Amino acid sequence: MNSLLFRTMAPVIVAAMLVFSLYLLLRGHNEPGGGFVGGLIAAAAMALLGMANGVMATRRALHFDALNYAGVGVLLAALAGVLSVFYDVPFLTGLWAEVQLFGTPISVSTPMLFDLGVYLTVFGSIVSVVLALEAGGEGA
Amino acid sequence: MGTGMTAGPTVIADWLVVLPVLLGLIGATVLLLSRRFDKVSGAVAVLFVVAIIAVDAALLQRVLVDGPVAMIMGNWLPPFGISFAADVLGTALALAGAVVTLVVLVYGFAERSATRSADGYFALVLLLLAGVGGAVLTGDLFNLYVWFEVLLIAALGLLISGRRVAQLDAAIKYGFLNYLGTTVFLIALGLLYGAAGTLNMADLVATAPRTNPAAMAVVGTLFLLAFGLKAAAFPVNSWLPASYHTGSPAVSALFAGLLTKVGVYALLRTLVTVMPGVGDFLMPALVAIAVLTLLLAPLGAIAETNLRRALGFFVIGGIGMVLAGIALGGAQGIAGASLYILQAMLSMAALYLVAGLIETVTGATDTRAMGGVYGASSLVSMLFLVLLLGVAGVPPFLGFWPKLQVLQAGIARSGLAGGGPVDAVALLLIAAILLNAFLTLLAASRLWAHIFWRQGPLHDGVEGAPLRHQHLSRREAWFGGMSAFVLVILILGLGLWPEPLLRGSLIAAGDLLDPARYLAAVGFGGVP
Amino acid sequence: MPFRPDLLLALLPVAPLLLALVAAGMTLVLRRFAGVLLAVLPAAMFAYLATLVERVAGGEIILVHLDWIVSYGIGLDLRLDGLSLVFAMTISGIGAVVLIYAGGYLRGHPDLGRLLALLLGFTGAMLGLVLADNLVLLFVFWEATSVFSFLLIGFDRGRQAARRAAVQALLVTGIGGLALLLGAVLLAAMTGTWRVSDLLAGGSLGGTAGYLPALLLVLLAAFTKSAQVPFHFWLPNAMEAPTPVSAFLHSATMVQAGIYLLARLSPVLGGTEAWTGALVAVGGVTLLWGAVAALRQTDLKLMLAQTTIASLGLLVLMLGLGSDAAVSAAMLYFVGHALYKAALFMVVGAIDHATGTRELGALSGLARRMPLSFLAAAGAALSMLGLPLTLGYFGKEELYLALGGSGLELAALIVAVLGNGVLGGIALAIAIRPFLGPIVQTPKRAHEAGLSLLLGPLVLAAAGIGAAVLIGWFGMMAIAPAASAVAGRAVASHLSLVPDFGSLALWLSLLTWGVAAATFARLDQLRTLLRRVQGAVRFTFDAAFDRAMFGLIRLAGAVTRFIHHGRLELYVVTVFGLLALALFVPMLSYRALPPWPLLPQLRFYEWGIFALAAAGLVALLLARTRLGAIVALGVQGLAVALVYLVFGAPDLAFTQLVVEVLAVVILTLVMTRLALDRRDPREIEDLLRDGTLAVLCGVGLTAALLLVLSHPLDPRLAEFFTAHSVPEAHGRNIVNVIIVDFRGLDTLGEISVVLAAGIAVLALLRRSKPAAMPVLPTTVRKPRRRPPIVLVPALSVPDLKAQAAHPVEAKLRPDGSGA
Amino acid sequence: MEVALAILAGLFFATAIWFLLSRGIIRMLLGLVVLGNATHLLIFTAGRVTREVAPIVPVGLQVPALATANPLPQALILTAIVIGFAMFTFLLVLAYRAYRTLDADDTASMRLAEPEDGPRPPLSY
Repeated sequence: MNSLLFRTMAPVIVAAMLVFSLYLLLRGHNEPGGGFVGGLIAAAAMALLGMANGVMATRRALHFDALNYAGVGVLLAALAGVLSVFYDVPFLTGLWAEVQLFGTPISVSTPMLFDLGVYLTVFGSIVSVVLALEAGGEGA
Repeated sequence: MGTGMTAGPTVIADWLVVLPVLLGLIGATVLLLSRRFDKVSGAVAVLFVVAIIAVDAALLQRVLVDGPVAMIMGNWLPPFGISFAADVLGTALALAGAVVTLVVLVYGFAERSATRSADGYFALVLLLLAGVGGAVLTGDLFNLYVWFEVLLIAALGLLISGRRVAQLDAAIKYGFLNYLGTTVFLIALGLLYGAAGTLNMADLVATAPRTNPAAMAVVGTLFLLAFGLKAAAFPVNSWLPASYHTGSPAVSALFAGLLTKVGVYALLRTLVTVMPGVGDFLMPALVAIAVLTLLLAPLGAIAETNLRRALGFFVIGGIGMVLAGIALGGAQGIAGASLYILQAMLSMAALYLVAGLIETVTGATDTRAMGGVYGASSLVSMLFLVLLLGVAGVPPFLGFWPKLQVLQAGIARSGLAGGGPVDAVALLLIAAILLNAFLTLLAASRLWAHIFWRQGPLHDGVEGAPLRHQHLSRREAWFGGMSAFVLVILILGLGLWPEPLLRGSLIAAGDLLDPARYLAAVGFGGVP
Repeated sequence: MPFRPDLLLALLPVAPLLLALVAAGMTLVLRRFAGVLLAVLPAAMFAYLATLVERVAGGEIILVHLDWIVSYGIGLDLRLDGLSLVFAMTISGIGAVVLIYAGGYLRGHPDLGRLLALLLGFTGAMLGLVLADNLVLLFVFWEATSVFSFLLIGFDRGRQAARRAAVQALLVTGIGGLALLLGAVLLAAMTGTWRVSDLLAGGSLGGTAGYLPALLLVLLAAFTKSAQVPFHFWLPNAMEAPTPVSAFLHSATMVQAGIYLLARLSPVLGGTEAWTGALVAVGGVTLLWGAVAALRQTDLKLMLAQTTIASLGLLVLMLGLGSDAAVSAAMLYFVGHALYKAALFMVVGAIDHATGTRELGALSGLARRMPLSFLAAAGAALSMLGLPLTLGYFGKEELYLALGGSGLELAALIVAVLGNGVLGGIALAIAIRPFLGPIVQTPKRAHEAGLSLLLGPLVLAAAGIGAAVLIGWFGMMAIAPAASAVAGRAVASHLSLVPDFGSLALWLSLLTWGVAAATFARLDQLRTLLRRVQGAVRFTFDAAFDRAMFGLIRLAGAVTRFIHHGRLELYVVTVFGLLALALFVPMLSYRALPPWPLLPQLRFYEWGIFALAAAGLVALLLARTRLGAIVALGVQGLAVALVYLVFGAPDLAFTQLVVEVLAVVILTLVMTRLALDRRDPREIEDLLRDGTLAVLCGVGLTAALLLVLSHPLDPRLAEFFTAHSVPEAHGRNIVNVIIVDFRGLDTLGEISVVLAAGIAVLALLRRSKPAAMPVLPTTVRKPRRRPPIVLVPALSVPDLKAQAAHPVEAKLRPDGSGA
Repeated sequence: MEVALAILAGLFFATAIWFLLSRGIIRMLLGLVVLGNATHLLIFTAGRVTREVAPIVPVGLQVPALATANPLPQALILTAIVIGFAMFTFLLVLAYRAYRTLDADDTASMRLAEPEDGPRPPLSY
C-alpha cells in the first residue's frame, strides 16, 4: 500500500470516516446508527490510517494505548448506569436533561452516555487488535 | 426522567443485586487502565474482590432472611426489561465464586511472572468474576448468554497467559468447543423467543406450559446440549481435560472453581425452575448423562498421570453428581445438587492450588516423576488429604453432605424403604453414585500413594532413588501455601459444621422447585 | 446449656483427635517420653469410663445430645450402654498400652511423632464409633477409622508392599463404607430417625419392606471391616504396618468395628433367619479359613494375623446365633481376645526387636534371655488356648453352653470346637516354640526388651487372668450389661469361677484342648500338607485383588484414551452429532416434524439476494485459494446484510456490512501469513460422515425453525417496545433504544466481551515478544541439562522475516516449560 | 417468505458445519463466520419477518403509523454480531499464533495438551 495517492488521500478519508462515525453515534437513538456501527467505522478508519501512515504514526495519533479507549468505554457505560443511584431508580434507568447550549436546548441523557461507552469500547478494542496485527503481530 | 413502570422507588439496598457484576466490570476497567503499574495492580484487584465478597455476603444474608430480591434494570418491568433476581442459590454461588477468586488472586502472587499485569491478567480475572456474577444472578436467558460469552472470552484470555506451547492447543480446543456451545445456546434462544415470545425466566414459568410443547422440547434439548457442554458433562466434556492443566495452577484453580459450575447452574435453573415440563421430557437423557459422567470421569482420574489433568476428571465427576441430584429430583435431590455445586467450587479450586504447591515442591507435573511429598511437607500433605477425602465423599468433609442428600433423594425415590414399587432408575443412579465414590477413592488413594508415599520417581515401572525436593520459597509459602491453607480450613470448617449450608440448600431447593417467591420478587402480577 | 458431667463423654472421641493435631510437635520436644506422656490421655479416659461402670451395670444408659445439623435432625448424639462401655474401655485401655509400646518400639524413628498422632486419632475415631448414637455420626467415625488405618498401614511408605496393603485395606473397607452409608440412609428412611437409640427402641425391623436390602448393606459393611471371607485378604497384608499398629488394629479397633456394628444393630436387624443364616455361615467359614491359613504361616506376626480372622469369624458366628448365652459368649470372647491378641502381638514385636527375626523356625530358647516376655506370652497364650482361669476359657465355655440345640447349632458347634482347637494349637506354638528348647543363633543377639515394650503385654496378660479370677463380678458389671444391649433384652450373668463338672461344655473344652495339642504336635506336617494344597489351587484372593486392580487401571486407560483422544475434529463431530439428535429426537417423539414447506412467495430482488447468498456459500465451498475464500466469505456476508436490509432491519444491515468489511480486513492481515490448504484433507469416509452431519443439522434446524414458525408469535414484547420507545425512552430508533435502554445490560455485557477480547488478543500477540520472555539462553541462568527440542521452522512459511523475529519461540520445549 | 429464510438459514448452517468439521483450523474459522450468520438469520426469522418497514418511529409521532418489523430480534442479533465478531477475532489470532508456533493448522497435528502417545497409567501402588 505504498501508493502516494493512497497516502495523501488517507488522512482525508480517515477524517471523513471519523466524522461520519460520530454522526452515526449521535443520531443513533433516532435513526439507524448508534455506538456499535459508529465504533466499527471509526475503527476501520484507524485501520486505514495504520495501513497508510504506519502503525507507529497511528499509535501516536491516538495519544493513548488503544485498549485504554475500550477500558474507558466500559467504565463510561457502567457509570452511566450507576448515575441512577442518585434518583432512587434501578441501575441503567435512563435519565434525561435539557441543557441550554448557546441558547439552543440540547437533550443530554444517560443512554447517550452509554452509547458513547459502546462506541469507545468497540473502537478501542478493534483498533488495538488491528494495529497489533498490522505491526506484524508483535504486540502493542 | 423516570418511566413510572415500577411501583415504588428503588431502595439503595437493592443495588446489592447488581453490585457484584458492576464492581467486577468497573474493577476490570480500572485494572486495565492501570495495567502498567504492576506493583499496585494486584492489591487493587484484591480490594475489588474483597468488596465483591462483602456485597455478596450482605446480599446472601438478605436473601436468606427475606427471600429472593430483584432489581429491574432500567426500571422496565420484566419481561420487557432485564431483571436481576438474586435467590439463595445464585447468591451463594456468586459468593463462593468471589471467595475462590480472592484466594486464587493471592495464590497467584506466588507465581512469578513479569508480564501478568501488563497482559491484563487482573482485568481478565475480574471480568471472569463479573461474568460468573451476571450468569448466576440474571433473570433473563439472553442476558445469561451474554454473561456466558464474557466468561468464555475472559477464560480464554487467562488460558493463553503463559508461555507453554500446549496452552495454544488447549485454547483452540477450549475456544472452539465452548464457542460452539454458546452458539447452540444462542440458537435455542432464537427458537425460544420465536415460540414463547419471551426470554425472561420468570415470565417463562408462566408462558412455557402454554407454548407449543414440541418447540419447547427442542429448545430444552438444545439447552441440555449447550449447558451440558459448558458443565463438561459426558460426552461433551473433552475440552476440559484438554485445557485445564495447561495453564498455571492459579488459572486452573480459577477455572475449576468457576467455569463448569455456571453451566450446571444454568441447567438446574432452566430444567427445574423455568421449564419443568421439558425437564421431565429430558429425564431419560439426563439420567444417562449423569450415569455415564459419574462412571467415566473417575476412570479418567485413574488413568491420567498428569496430576492436574487427573484432577480435571474429579471436576467432571462432580458434575455427574450434580446431574444425578437433578435427575433424582425432589427437595433433597435438588438441595444436594445445589450444595454440591457450591462445595465443588471451593474444593476443586483448592485441589488445583495444592496441586500447584506439589508441582513446585517436586518440580514435576507428571505423577510418575513425583514422590516423597509426605516426607517433604506435612502441610501440603494434610491439605491434599483433606481435599482428596472430600472429593471422594468421605465424611465429615464437605463433599459428603450433598452426597448424603442426593442418596436420601435416591432412597426416597427408589421405593426400597417401602411405600411404593421399586424404581429402577433411582437404583441405577444410586449404584452409579456409589461406584463413582469407590472409583474416586481408588483414584485418590493411588494419587496419594504415588505422589506422597512413594519416595522416588517411577521409570518404566521401577522406583528411582528418593526425590530431592525443592523448598517453597518464602513467597511461595506465604502467598501460595497460606492461601491454599485458608481455603482448606474454610472447607474443613464448613464440613464440620454443615448446618448453615444444609439449611441454605433446602431453602434454595424450595425456591427452585416452587418459584412463587422468585416470581413475586421479579414483580409478576404487577405487569400493567 | 448448664454443664452436665456426662458431657465429658463427648470429650472421649474429641480429645484424642485434638491431641493428635499437636502430638507430632510434642514428640519432637518430649522425645523418648512422648509415648508414655501421650498415653496419659487414653489412660485417663479409661479411668473415667471405669467410674461409669456401676451406673451402666445398674441399667442406666447415658445419653448426650448436642445440636449439630438441626435441619436434618442429626445431632451429636452419644450413647453409653453396656455394649459401648465394654468396647470403649477396651479401646482406651489397649490404646494407652499401645501408645507406650509404640514410643519404645520406634524410639528415635524420625516419624515416631506421626505414628503417635495417627494412633491417637485412631483411638478417637474408634471411641466415637462405639459411642455414636446417630447413624450419620457413626458413619463419620466409621470412615475415619478407615482413613486412619490407611495412613497407619502405609506408615512404612517407602516399601511398595506397605503402600499396596494400605490401598487394599482402604478400598476393601471403602466398599463396606459405601454400603453402610446407603444402609444408614435406608434405615433412616424406613424408621424416620437417624438416632440409634430410637432405632433400638423401635425393635426388630424383620419383615418390613426394606429389611432385606438394609440387612445386606449392613452385613457388607461389617464383613468387609471385620475381614470375613471373602473380604478377609486385606487383614494379613495390614501386617505391613509397624507392630504397635498391628497390635491395636487386630485387638480392639478397626476389625472390631464390624463386630461392634453387628452387635449394635442386632436388636434391629437380628433374630431373623436371614440374619442367623448369613452370620453363622460366613462366621463359620471365616473361622475355619483363618485357622487353616494360620497353620500355613511361619512368620509369627502372620500367624497371629490369620488367627485374628478366625476369631472374628467366631465372633460373627456367635452374634449370628443371638441367644443370651451366645451374645454373652461373644462379649466375653471379645474382651478376652482383645487382651491376649494385643499382648501376643506386642511380644512378637519385642522378639522381632530383640532378635531381628519373626520366623518360627529361626527362634528357640528365648525364655532364658527374655523371661518377662515369655511370661507375658504364656499368660496371653493360655487365654487364647482357653485354659481355666483365663477369660478365654469362659468365652469358650459360654459358647459351648449356647450350642447344640438345632442342626445349625450342632454344625456351628463342630466348627467352633475345631476352630478353637486349631487356634489353641497356634497359641501353644507361639508361646512355646520361640521360648523353650535350645538357644539358637539369631540375626541379633537376643536380650530382654525394655520396660516400655514389656509393660503392655504383661499388663494385658495379667488383665486377662485377673478378669477371669473375678469372673463373677466381671460378668455382672461388664458382660451382662453388654450382652443385654446386644440382645435387646435383659441378660443375666451366671458366670462363676467354679466350673460345672456336670455340663457338656467342660467335656467340649477338653476336646478342644485335645485338638490344640494335636495341632501343636503336628504343626509342621500340617503346614507342609496345607502348602501343598495351596500350591495346587493357585488361587488367592490377594492375587485376585491385584488382577482386578490392574485390570481396572488398564480399562481406565483404554476408556480414557478412547474418549479423550485429543483430536479436535472428532470432538466437534460429537457436538454436531448430538446437535442433530437434540433437534430430531424431540420433534420425532412429539410427532411434530413440520409439513413440507410450500414454495415461498418472493419478489424478484429477494430471489436475487437469496441466490447471491447461495452463490457465496457455494463459492466458499469450492474455494481453493486464500483470496477466493475471502471473497466468497464477503459475498455471503453481503447477502446476509441485504437480507436484513430488505426485511426492515437497516441497523443490522449496516452493522453486518461493517463487521464483514472488518472481518475481511483482519482475515487478510492474518491470512497473508497463513495458508489455506489446497485440498480438503479429509478421507472419503470422513467427507461422507461430515456431509451427512452437516445436512442433518441444517435440515433439523430448518425444521425446528419451521416448527416454531407454525404457531403465532406472542407479540407482547415487540408491542411494548414499539409503544414506549418514544414516549418514555425518548428515542425513535427502537432497535437502538432496546440496545442502550430497554436491554442495556446485554449491551454492557457485550462490550465487556469486546474489551476482554481486546485484552486477550493482545496478550496472545505479546506471547512471543522477547521482552515477555525473561528466560533467555543468553542470561546468566545456567543452562538446563536437557537439550531443548527444537521445533523446526518450516520453510514454506510465507513470512520468513516474521518467523525470524521469534528466535526464542522455536526453542520452547513441547511441554512448555520454557527454553 | 419466512419459509425461504428458514431454508436459507438451514443452508448456512449446513455449510458452516461442513467447514467446522474439516480438520483445518482456517476452514473451521470460515465455518465460524458462516455459523454466526446462520444463527443470526435463524433468530431474525424466528422473530417473524415483515418487508421493508424498519422499526423507527417517524418524526413527530409517538408510535409508528404502520406495523413495523419486530425490533427485539434485531437488537439481540446486533449484540450477537458484536460478540461473535470479538470471538472470531480472538480465535483467528489464536489460530495464527498456533500456526506460527506449532507450524501446523490442522487438528491432527495439535496434540500437545493431549499427546497422542500419552503415558499409560503405571501398574503399581
